[in-house]
Amino acid sequence: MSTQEQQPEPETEPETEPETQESPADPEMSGLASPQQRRLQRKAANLAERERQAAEDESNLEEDTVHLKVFRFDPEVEDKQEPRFDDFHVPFERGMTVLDALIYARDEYDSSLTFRHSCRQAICGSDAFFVNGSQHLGCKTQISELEQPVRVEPLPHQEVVKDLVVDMEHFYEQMHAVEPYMQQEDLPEGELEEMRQSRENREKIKMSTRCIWCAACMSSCNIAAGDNQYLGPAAINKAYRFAMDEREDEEIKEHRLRIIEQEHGVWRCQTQFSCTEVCPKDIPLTEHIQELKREAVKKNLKFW
Amino acid sequence: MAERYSSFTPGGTAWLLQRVTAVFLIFALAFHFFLLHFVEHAWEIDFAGTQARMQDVGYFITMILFLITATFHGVNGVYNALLNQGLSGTPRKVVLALLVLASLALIGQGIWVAIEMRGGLIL
Amino acid sequence: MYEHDVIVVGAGGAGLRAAIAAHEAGADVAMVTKLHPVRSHTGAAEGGINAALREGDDWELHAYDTMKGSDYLGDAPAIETLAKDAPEDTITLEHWGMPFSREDDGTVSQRPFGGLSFPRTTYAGAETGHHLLHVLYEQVVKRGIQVYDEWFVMNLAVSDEPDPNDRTCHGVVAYDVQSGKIDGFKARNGVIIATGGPGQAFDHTTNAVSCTGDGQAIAYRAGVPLEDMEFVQFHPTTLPSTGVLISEGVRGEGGILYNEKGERFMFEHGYANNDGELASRDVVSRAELTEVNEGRGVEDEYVHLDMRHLGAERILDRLENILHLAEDFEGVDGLVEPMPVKPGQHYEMGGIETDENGKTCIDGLYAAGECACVSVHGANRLGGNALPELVVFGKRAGYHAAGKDLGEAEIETGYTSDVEEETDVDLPVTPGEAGLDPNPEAVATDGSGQALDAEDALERAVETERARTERLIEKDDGVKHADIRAKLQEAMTQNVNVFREEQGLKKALKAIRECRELYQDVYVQDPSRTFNTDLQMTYETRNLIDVAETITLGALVRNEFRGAHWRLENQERDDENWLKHTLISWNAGKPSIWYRPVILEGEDKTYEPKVRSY
Amino acid sequence: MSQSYNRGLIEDFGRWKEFSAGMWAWIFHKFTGWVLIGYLFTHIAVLSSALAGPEAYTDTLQGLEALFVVRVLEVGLLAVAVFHMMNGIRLLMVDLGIGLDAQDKTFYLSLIVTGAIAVASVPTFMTDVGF
Ligand SMILES: Cc1cc2nc3c(=O)[nH]c(=O)nc-3n(C[C@H](O)[C@H](O)[C@H](O)COP(=O)(O)OP(=O)(O)OC[C@H]3O[C@@H](n4cnc5c(N)ncnc54)[C@H](O)[C@@H]3O)c2cc1C
Ligand code: HEM
Ligand code: SF4
Ligand code: F3S
Ligand code: FES
Repeated sequence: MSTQEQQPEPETEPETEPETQESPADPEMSGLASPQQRRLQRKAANLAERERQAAEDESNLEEDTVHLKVFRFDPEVEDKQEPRFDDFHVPFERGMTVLDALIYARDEYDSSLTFRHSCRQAICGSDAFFVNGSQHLGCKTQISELEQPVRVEPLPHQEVVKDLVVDMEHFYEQMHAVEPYMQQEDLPEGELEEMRQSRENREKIKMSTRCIWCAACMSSCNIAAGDNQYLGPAAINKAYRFAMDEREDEEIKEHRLRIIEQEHGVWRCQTQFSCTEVCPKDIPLTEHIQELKREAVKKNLKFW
Repeated sequence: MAERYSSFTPGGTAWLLQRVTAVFLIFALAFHFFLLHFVEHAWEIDFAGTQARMQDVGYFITMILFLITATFHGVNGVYNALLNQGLSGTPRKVVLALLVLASLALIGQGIWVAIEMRGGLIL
Repeated sequence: MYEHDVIVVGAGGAGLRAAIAAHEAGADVAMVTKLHPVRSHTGAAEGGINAALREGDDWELHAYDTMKGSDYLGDAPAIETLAKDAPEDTITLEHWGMPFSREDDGTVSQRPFGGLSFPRTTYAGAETGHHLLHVLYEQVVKRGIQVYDEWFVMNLAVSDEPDPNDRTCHGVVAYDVQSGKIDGFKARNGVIIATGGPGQAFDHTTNAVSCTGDGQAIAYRAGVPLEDMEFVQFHPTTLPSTGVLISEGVRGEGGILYNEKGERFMFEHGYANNDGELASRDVVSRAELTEVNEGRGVEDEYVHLDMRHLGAERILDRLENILHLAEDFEGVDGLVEPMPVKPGQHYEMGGIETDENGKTCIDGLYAAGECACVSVHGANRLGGNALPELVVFGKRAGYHAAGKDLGEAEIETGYTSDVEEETDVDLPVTPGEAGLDPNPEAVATDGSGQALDAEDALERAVETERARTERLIEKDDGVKHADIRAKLQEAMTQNVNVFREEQGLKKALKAIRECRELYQDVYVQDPSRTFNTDLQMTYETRNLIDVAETITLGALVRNEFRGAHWRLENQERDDENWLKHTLISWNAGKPSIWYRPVILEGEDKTYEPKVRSY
Repeated sequence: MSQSYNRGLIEDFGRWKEFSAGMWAWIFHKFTGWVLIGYLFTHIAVLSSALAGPEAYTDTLQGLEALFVVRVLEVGLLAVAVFHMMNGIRLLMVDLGIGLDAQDKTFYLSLIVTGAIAVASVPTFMTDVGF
């Protein structure tokens, strides 16, 4: 816990061209199988790194502060109308996340720094940001895993309302477009009878039900950026969650497939895997999209 | 919301054909390259050699099919890429028409050339 | 101005369920919520939802367990309603598609939980709340219920009769966070408050940053009493830097608690010689804090929870989620090092006083969920009993507000002259006053003492809020809300924590008073109208001050040890004097404390207070 | 919202260093696909010299083959075709849901195979070319 003097005061700096910024280590390039495995490995590396750092220099003040570069924009405040990056130097504490650092910067230096956040435990999905060039949940990203300065920007491909806050309306519309609710009308007799579902089937849909609507996937998808009407990985995953649930009848599934195989549906996906890479809940999005493509083809072949 | 998306468009057909043609192209392209660059050598190709190969019905048909599938695959790929970039409305119809015309022209020209190489339409 | 039959404030489990019910009963419903519904803190619940579904179990057992767990401070009619309605409401969730964990025959799974005599905690993995929240939101989407999301409710529009029992609620005033617009929402039938808990009154909590007790504060200032606020549950295993919850499952699987010296203190220092780490939540929390207070804590702050001896395989199999939490939020790898843990605020048992139909003493004003106190949890909530509370009482409130007949309520609400009134404890400062602003009340008045009609009441409430906001934004210099909040949280965490003693509680009251005074000079630094979270948090801080005060007042007057409430001065449960609820009324800024006896007579049996031992 | 700020595509290609394997694969596949269809049109055009008679055809082809650039371009074409084919196979596997977890590895594999075949083909392609 560091208690030394901080050097506060955000200095303002014109927005730098993205081309000129330093590239952080690219964890995606490590070539490990699943995000889970990758995380475990990163974790091991980081532990070693932390220990080395701690041993190396306990007293160095520089080491103990985090340098944040935060995107600022406010349509109403004169000197923020032109987007810019502000620098904050926040004292580092063990276990500090990007969100912790932002909260510190806001509460201590600049109350007008604006971002969404709530649960601080990766479940509310409000704080997906663009951190050092890729989508992360602020509360789930350890500062110690990032290269400094830590650049925090709002999610790409969404309109910026203010600072790190983006307009989520379009994302919600896409989520709603896949009729995201159980449509089974034919319920078992008896007041306290549940619908039956096999363990295997629950297992099959389990990952897809973990989505927290953070929109990181949508923001990372290049296709969604080009085609605004593309349903996007999260909505398709939502459709998958129901289409694969055996509690709904076959006709309902067909209806669901018709929704996702429309023009701006699954066929748009070019299997870029960016969505799968960034999903904080490790949902195998590309796999789900691909499975739906095959289901749709199968359904169409039946008609031929 | 939902109703905006409810019109049924069998986008799956084009997608599936793109894959099917790809599978065929794997073999056709490999065969083509292998034959004309490694077995025969490109710099030794002359009309006589081409004609000899084209006389073979199987080869002739394979090449025509190769041409058609490659054209479909390539043009459909280009069209899709443009759609993904948000091409829509009238421009989209225009582009589609142009691409179809270009493909037909390419296939027509290709078949004509092939027949010519073969030395006429004698089977 | 917007107008609907029923306005639901808050879109967590309770709010969503209420909206669906009101819609089913034919009302035109709208939800006004400061977060998009799926961001609500219900999503964080892990363990499960209690319901007597199976052969061998029945609602009476559930009611009995709950009553015992409440340390006999729950009201029997409320507890029995919960136990009776929970099975059907849980199955309804299943029918709506909730992905519950399953048995081999395809029926929903249930697991044992602390304090339950039958494994009746129905669960969906370790993320039951997440699924519950999303399933309810899906139903709201299906029904096309209007949701005003990112609208912060600032106040209620309540008429101005001198006796709160005569008042009527006409709607709410809310602030559109995106655009900065302040507007009124008129409710023809009723307003349902479902704003969740006030965990942010403490600086170390499992609750979200948005859990600021807004609903409790605005209802309180409108004249509704807050009930049993002193009962705050602290969870023994939360991560020190963030307060993220490490599930009881770790100890269930065999995780061990160590102090700095490496002693297994639960046994070695004799806190729980039988159950050790698996003693109940309050016992373990107290043990941990004692260790830290006596200088045996790690870094003087926390203790270690070690699960390494379980072996990587077993941990990965059953506690994988915990590894992610410890890694992501504390930067600790549970496979190679022990995890730091300390007690953290977890749940507020008390809240807005309501009856079994969710109704408060003000006409047209309802409350449900964690912000309400029916009371089912009494002095201590059993794990897995909050989620059924959300759906059971959320639904009832929704129905009732929409005009459906649910029968006469057995629980009384509101101050009546025949209840016991007493405040013989001497308070170090006068609570309440040192007004936070010139117009401290939520009730709308034109000064004549006459009731206003709905439109006028709303209009006036909107004007008041606009003026207040204007003042806050225009003010150029002063105190930042963050500093006040930090001071408040520190005082609460220091003094109104797991251990409570008279001196500390009085210190806290003084600190709260200082916060009130500081708040008179509060200002909003951010001049923008667009997404001004500075302004929103300034409002929230004010709500926290009022709610924190009620918690502290309740804790100060209740000189006994019951459930989650421990007092140095009297470490016994005192059924003779204290089988009663603490109620605090705002009284236009002059809080008064009064009591109402607990109802122990159930439908066909009376619950006899017994010693609570497990 | 009218007053919100659209950052356009600033993050697209400016961020190329942060692109992940799947993204690169997509870009390369696109690029190679376009080159191939472009080549197909050219190719048919060149072959059309057959319509002008056998000599024209032989002369055109051999004339082109005599050029050093054409040989270099041919190696490039081979590389492009091989990559498109290898990655195409990878994509077909992805479509079938096979080996999704290894999608980045298979992309690197496609690159390596492409490189190897292109290099190995140089001697054959460069035989007998005048400078
Ligand atoms: C980590 C954790 C684990 C838990 N595990 C369990 C468990 O296993 N089983 C169990 O039964 N219980 C559990 N609980 C308790 C239970 O989850 C909560 O008590 C319950 O979810 C509260 O739900 P709610 O609907 O009352 O409030 P919330 O879900 O908190 O929702 C509050 C809503 O009100 C809105 N709101 C708040 N203020 C305003 C305002 N001023 N204006 C407009 N809108 C506003 C918010 O936007 C939000 O939508 C757990 C709690 C926590 C923190
Ligand atoms: C060797 C065998 C080939 C295979 C296995 C193959 C495979 C594929 C696949 C699977 C796609 C679809 C990518 C997607 O939609 O996600 C594709 C796209 C494409 N292919 Fe091929 N292909 C082959 C040969 C060719 C040939 C010979 C041409 C040129 C005529 C060609 C041109 C294209 C084009 C233009 C695209 C679209 C690229 C884009 O997305 O912009 N392909 N190929
Ligand atoms: S799928 Fe993953 S990345 Fe996308 S919104 Fe859901 S949780 Fe976020
Ligand atoms: S990033 Fe986009 S292209 Fe498909 S695999 Fe994911 S949706
Ligand atoms: S704060 Fe809730 S997901 Fe990060």
